[in-house]
Amino acid sequence: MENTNLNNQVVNLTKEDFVCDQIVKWCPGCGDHAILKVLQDVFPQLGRRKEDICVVSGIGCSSRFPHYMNTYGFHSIHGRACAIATGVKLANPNLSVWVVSGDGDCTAIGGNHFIHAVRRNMDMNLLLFNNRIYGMTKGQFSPCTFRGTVTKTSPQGTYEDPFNVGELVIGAGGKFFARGVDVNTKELTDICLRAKNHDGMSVIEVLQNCMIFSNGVHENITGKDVRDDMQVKCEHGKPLIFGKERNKGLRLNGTTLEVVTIGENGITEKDILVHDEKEENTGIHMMLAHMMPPAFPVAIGVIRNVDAPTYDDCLTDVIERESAKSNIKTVDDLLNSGTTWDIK
Amino acid sequence: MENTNLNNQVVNLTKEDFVCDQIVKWCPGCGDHAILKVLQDVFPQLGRRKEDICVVSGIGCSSRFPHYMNTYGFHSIHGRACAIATGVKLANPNLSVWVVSGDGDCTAIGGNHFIHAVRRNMDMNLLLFNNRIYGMTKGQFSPCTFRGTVTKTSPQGTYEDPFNVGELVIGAGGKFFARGVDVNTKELTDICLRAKNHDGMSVIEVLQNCMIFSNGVHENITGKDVRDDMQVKCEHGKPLIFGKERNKGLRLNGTTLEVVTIGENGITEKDILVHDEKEENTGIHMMLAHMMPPAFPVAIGVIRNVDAPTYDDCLTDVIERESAKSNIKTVDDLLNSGTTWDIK
Amino acid sequence: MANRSKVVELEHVVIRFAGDSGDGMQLTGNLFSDSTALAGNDFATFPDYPGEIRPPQGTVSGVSGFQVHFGHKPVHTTGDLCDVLVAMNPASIKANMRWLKPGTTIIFDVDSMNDKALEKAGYTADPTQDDTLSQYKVVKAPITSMTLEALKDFGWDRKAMLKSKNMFALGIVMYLFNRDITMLNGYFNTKFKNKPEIIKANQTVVAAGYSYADTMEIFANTYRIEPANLAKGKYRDITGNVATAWGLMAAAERSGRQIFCGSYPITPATDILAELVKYKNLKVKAFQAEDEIAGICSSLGASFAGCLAVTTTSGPGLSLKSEALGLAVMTELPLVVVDVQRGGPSTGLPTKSEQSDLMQAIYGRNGDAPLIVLAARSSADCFYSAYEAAKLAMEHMTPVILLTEGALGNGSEILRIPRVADLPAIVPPIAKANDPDYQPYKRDEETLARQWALPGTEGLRHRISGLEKANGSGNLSLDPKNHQLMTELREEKVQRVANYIPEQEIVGDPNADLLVVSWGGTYGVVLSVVEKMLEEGKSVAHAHFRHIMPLPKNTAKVLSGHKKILVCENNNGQFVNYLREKMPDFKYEQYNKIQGLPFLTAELENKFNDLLK
Amino acid sequence: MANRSKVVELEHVVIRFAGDSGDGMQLTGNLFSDSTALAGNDFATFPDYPGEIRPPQGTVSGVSGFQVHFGHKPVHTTGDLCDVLVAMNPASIKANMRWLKPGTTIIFDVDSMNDKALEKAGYTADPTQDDTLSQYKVVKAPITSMTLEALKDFGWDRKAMLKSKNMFALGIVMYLFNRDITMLNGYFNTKFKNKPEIIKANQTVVAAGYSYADTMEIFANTYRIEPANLAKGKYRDITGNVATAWGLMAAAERSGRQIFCGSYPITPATDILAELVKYKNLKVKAFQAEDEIAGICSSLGASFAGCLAVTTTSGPGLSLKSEALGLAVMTELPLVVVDVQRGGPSTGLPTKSEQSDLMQAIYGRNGDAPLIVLAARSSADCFYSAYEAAKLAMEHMTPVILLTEGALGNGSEILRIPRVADLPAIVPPIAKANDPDYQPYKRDEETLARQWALPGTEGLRHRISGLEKANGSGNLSLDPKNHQLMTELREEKVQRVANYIPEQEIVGDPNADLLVVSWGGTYGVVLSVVEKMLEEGKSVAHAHFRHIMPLPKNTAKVLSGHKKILVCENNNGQFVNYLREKMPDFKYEQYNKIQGLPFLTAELENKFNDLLK
Ligand SMILES: Cc1ncc(C[n+]2csc(CCOP(=O)(O)OP(=O)(O)O)c2C)c(N)n1
Ligand SMILES: Cc1ncc(C[n+]2csc(CCOP(=O)(O)OP(=O)(O)O)c2C)c(N)n1
Ligand code: SF4
Ligand code: SF4
Ligand SMILES: [Mg+2]
Ligand SMILES: [Mg+2]
Repeated sequence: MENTNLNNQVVNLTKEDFVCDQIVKWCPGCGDHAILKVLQDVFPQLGRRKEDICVVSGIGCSSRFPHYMNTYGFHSIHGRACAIATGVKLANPNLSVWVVSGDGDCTAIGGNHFIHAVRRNMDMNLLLFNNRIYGMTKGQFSPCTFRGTVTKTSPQGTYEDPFNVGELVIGAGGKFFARGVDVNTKELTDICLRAKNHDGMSVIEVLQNCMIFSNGVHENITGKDVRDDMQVKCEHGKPLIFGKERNKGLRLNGTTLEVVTIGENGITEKDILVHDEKEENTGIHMMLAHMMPPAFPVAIGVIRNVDAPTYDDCLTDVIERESAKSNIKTVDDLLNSGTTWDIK
Repeated sequence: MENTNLNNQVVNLTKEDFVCDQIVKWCPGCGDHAILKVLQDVFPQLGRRKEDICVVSGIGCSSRFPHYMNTYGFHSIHGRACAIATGVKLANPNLSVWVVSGDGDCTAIGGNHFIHAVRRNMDMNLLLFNNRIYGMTKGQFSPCTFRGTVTKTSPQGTYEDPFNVGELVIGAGGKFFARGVDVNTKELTDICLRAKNHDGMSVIEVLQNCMIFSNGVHENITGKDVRDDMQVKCEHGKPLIFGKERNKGLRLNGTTLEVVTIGENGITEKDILVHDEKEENTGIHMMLAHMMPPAFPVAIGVIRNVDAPTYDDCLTDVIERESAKSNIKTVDDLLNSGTTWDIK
Repeated sequence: MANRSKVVELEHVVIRFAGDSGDGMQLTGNLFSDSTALAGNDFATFPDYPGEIRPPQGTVSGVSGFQVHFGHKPVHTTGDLCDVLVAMNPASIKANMRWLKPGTTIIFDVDSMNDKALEKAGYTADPTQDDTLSQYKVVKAPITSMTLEALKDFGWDRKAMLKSKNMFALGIVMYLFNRDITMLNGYFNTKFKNKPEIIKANQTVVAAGYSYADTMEIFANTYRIEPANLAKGKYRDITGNVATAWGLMAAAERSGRQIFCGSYPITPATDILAELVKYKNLKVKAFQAEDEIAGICSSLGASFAGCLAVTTTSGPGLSLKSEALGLAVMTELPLVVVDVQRGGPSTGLPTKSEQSDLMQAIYGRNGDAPLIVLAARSSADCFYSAYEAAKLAMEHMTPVILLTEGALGNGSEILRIPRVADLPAIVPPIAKANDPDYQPYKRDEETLARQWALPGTEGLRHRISGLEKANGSGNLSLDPKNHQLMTELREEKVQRVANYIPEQEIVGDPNADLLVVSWGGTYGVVLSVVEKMLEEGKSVAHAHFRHIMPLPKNTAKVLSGHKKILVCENNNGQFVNYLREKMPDFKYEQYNKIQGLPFLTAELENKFNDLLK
Repeated sequence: MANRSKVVELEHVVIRFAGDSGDGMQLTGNLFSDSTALAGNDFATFPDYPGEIRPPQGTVSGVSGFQVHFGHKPVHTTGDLCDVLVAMNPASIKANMRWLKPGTTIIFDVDSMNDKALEKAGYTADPTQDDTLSQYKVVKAPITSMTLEALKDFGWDRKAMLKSKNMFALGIVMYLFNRDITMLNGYFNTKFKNKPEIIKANQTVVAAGYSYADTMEIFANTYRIEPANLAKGKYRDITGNVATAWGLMAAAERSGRQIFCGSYPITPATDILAELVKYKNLKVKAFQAEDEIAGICSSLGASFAGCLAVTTTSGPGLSLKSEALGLAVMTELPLVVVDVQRGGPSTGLPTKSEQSDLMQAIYGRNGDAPLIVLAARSSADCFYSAYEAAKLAMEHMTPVILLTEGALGNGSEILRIPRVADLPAIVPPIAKANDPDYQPYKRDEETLARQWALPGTEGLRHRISGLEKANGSGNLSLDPKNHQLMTELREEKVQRVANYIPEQEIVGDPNADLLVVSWGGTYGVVLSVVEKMLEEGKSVAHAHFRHIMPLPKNTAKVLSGHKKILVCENNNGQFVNYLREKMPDFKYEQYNKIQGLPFLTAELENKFNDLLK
């Protein structure tokens, strides 16, 4: 949908077109800067006028995002980005709607709107900046903080397991889920473009580093020495192979996944699970989304990408169908319909 | 936890102990009546005094439940049962806390508290009466209503897919999920007792019939002629066999489940997937929860039952640990700690 | 069919049809009001459902009622005490004792009387035998048996035949009010199209009831209510909730904006959503959200994107919308919030009507967050109030809360059908593409409204937020002076709406000794009483407020010159407190009824007369 | 070390430490207040953080400040205009111009001055060279270079050494106020335990600063502030948010109830939660919920289960809690809601202080839903206000909203440490096991409170809900009269709290021409001005309200007998409107500052004098 332009004008934009005049106020070194650059790279590739893009966010460091994008933007209230964006999109389905949210904004206070937007398959693209902390309020744990983490509100360490965003999305009926890393800008750009091409709700979890309050929280995944062994890139139709030597892979053993080494115990590339992002059944995508170090690498890239009708298209269709078949064309018609009588 | 009694008294109660003096106001024929009977059967088997049980609900037909149980009860506001119950349980971990909620109460307005109670693994038992409709407000579609259903607020049929409660729970990190049918009271009783024995959050989805606004919505599962073919009973350690002739079964074929017939194409009982409710990995439980007619039977019974620390136990533990090791025993100690000075 | 009893002329009549939930009283009431329309009377109706979905049969809590108030004179209320009660079983009598007055005619199905029925109704003895009903005229009609008799040739089973009992009762009532029963045929023909047998049966039973009343001479006399002196035009019957939905749709059409309504079901507001979802044919976008917060937030998003945005709810839902309402105030976007008030606080009395969300509407947000508050005064007026709410929201770029009430929403009245083109024009301040002077918070000099720059429009890209921003540019601003300025501007913008609304009207002598003040759904009953007392030459006047925030410009003048001001409300004194605050130069007395029930004319009259002493 | 300049006695002093976010100004300020404590002065402090987490270095938005107001006389405020400003870079001067007054001493690190720094600060020219600062005494000290010099033998790298710049500045200030620098040793020893080198370095640099000031004779004179005449006892410095947490904990201990706090982080209230979570050792149950609604709902559940239940938030969070607050009113359960107010509406100015949630606290719920509203007046007073809020909630079985403000929460004051046993007893009406007369809604005759029957207790099983219920039995009830009764009882219960709170105090002549009214955090500044004017013999008095709903019984008396009543607030006039409503017999004037900043003494004084003319 989003690659057609309303007036069929040629749209030739560059990164600079999307840079805003506002001073970017994130901490130096914050992962958000990298993601901002990515979106400023992605937006010219949407094939849409700047006016046809709307960025919606809640509250949080991440949610400052709209102020820095030279499009229409709505920086709203904490947790409500998905609900507001739903209204924007339904009001004007021609807009390309991008939601930016933090792990707190999206999975704490905003959890309900998030799972419902996912369930309804609203045609929007959501970037969830997961720094596993409340950054803006200065470092309290979030629903994505790992068990045992000491934060301002968990001096003895947290005693609750975090959400796995991917599992939550798939559990809510999500059709598109991808995971990227703030500093892997090339990869993240690709993911965003894949999201744009997906009709329906696309959720991209970005592992984002908060320099100040959760610095290094993704280090066991993104660190230079570990990243090859701790990330497996999901590419549709390709075997899930990873590792510095590209000799490790994922195999489905009965009902569970396991990490195997190619060349050991008679394992060959053929034994490795081939990624199928189009698989309707949720089981295998859940398993992929679930993986965490140290036992497993983290799945990066598009994990799930399944087609389904979007809510906004359905609404448009019903409206067209109903308007075509009804005799009531105006409110005057309506007022005069049914039982009426005249007084003379 | 819940089978010990605080004062080690012998607790010998019967169904009648839990019947309240209030007139039951559900419609004649409503599935809620059957579930009420089930719980009045289950509660005497908890091994707890009536005083140690608390039933918490939100708003809806189903949420009238606490008024009909002769225990402590809190009939609260729409969608907040899980949040209120969390406070009740944390305040007094000795209580056996039962939450009763409707599909609207729990997955529409209450969705956020629901997924968070599940994630935290609060030691509570939740019964979600799923009639796939807002009963109390006279028949609007809920997040569990099937696509295309005509209701008061969907005269042209709904155009959104419902949540699958099991998938939502598992996606949120749920450790115990079971599914039962209102009228299968024996089975439901067993499920409730299993839930009671599970430490942590147990979610029981009860397929409940609303006589008035969604009558027959579960008919393709519970109908006399179809139920054997459309329900597969999940029993830990047993093969997932079903069907009137008990000759159908579920087989895992690569990454997906399939229905096979024992005796056809060389299939024997050995090929049938054996149910493992203790499997930590979420994939297979998702697939089981996901199944829907006509292609699949619906999984009934305890689908997932995995051990994990409960939030309330963890809190109790930290409190004990911290109080044991600290010198500050009173607020006076605290007031006088740190930097203080005397004025003479 | 002509009617042979003595005919008495009446000015107006209140009739209540009451029976068990399954007895079809809503249908009967609707049919009767249809014939009332054809008779040219003014009328208003009110359904009185039980709280439960299917309450126990035969009990008091299972009684379903439908009241029709009709008259030759303008009808301002759905009526209080009944002139006629149709009671299909003993429980229906018990449940409605509160609505009887000496002399009320009770048409009672004697066949329904038996020990079990009495017990279920909570009677220890037959009330028609002891002196329970001695003050009333009880007409005992064998409705059940006569219905069976009338249908005996249809070959139906008993259960099917009993479904027509209500038609027999209707026939009796048609006779009582000298109505031609053929008036009902139109309705039968539409409702039971393609079911000729049913039409036939209904007609048969109505006729049987009519003849029974006639032949048995059960009434000493019958009544005629002359046609009302209504303005010429085409009329319809409309409930407040439907009128609200249609008023909003009319405003959307007139302003050229699509309508978007994000709502979550809640009694008694659900019907507005249920009405709006029907009109996909008119491009109405109605979105049933996951909760009230998503309801208002999706609407605010839609407002940003250029829709006439609406969210509908009742008290508890309004509470949940508080935070997002603040965002609407801050982003200065148009938004109509309809609150169909019910009994509070908390879940309260969800099926009862009340006026107790006023203070929450005015003040229920963090910070200084002013917005427009309006209140509809009757079911039909919901149409115009909703229209005005939408007009003010869009033209002044601000959220508006429209207060209606359960009784208005569920009740119905006749509406003289307007032409949308005749309604006041609505001209939202939509920013022009590529306007070089566009600034998100630049304001209109007169209204102080900012412009509405719709996403998609070239050259108007901008970002809004709930943070404080600089007047004009709209950039985020921590500047202390700017915050004071913006706080004052937000207040002033709402206050200036007083320049765009009508002056406050007063009925009666502007210097009457007693000024009675009301707002919202108490309009009709207060006005009736005041009118009556004016006819009696009492020094009383009535000021009914539709515009609450801001108050009309001449409010102080209207309040001046009276010995006493009495504020009547169905709450614990909210408007009176608000007046004390905004119009501190006057002394107010208050009269508050908080019973989930409307004022009775008699109680008001007593109160007013007391104060005049 | 003794100090050789001429010593001048002062009554009180306001000093502000300002530097870049990384410059350690908060630490410096804290150290200075510690020494102020040892010097026996009364004092109050206020941190002034930048809005961003890590704002751009060297810019105005990156300036972090810490203000200390100390004196020989009682200190009521954190001070307005500064006597001394320590400025570690040009941006610190620019950012704080608003707080200077003619004659302010600016101690400035001249080494920080260079073109880049000027540009970042937004200066086009060196402000110490042109007449920008001509009204002030600028002391140019080479702080950076002298620090490096002092630490040269430590073998540290430059960056490490520069971290001690603030200690050099502190040394200068210690000299200026004739403080013995050994006073700081205690703090160094605790803070840097096991790091002797750091202690040594800090001591060295402080001493260097001190000697520099002494040797270079940079001040014409130095100051001494005599110890304050404080009541005997043990004291500590406490922020309002910590005091709130501790006050609640004290109430829990005194009442024998465990404390449960379900909250969601929000600026500026988060620190109360962050404080409570520390005290697992004291069995505090603090639960970080998924949102504000879960925060209050979990607390209400905990209240039902027998805890002293608390939820803490700021404006937007209070909005979200509206619906559940109604449930608390309806279930008549004790609950303390702390609202640390910030600039509104909506997200507003989250890091600024305001008093604009008052009306929402009083009225922000559907239905007639009265509850108790209290407001703390200073940081230390948060302890007592929180204690009283908890006492009233439990003893009267009702929710209580305690309003504090960002400035109180983050600011600190000295607290004379009370003994918990000396605080008023708290005796909640807990129902007795197996009480045959127990009824869920049976009420105490005096307070009208119902009893608290704790789950687990034998013989008291009962069910509560948000629906209306029969007085006494608590069974669900649709009875009209009962609803009126319960509505009135809920109101009356809150009104009767007036019998359990102190009478309203008045400072100054009870018949003064001008009565100044305030509430909340404006207490100190208003009182200071009134006290000053009283000394000047002006006819002025001050009534500061802690109890807002209900008002103290003698409120009308306090308001009587004045020519004018002026209500001063940091909002657009909320308390004044509330007074107009509740105390309609008086005329009120109002003075409102809505700038995210406290009143200045001078502006109040002008206003008061104007009104006295
Ligand atoms: C209703 C409401 N509750 C709480 C807050 C305070 N608050 C602002 S941002 C935030 C959390 C931000 O965390 P996240 O969404 O993860 O974003 P990040 O700052 O980490 O990017 C909170 C709790 C608020 N602004 N509004
Ligand atoms: C805040 C709020 N919003 C809406 C409602 C109206 N409401 C009451 S029950 C209900 C839905 C009930 O559906 P469900 O939870 O599925 O229960 P059921 O009646 O089907 O058992 C709704 C929307 C309410 N009471 N409060
Ligand atoms: S606090 Fe963390 S998330 Fe926020 S801007 Fe700074 S580094 Fe980024
Ligand atoms: S409406 Fe439906 S769910 Fe509610 S009581 Fe009746 S049958 Fe049961
Ligand atoms: Mg975060
Ligand atoms: Mg339901």
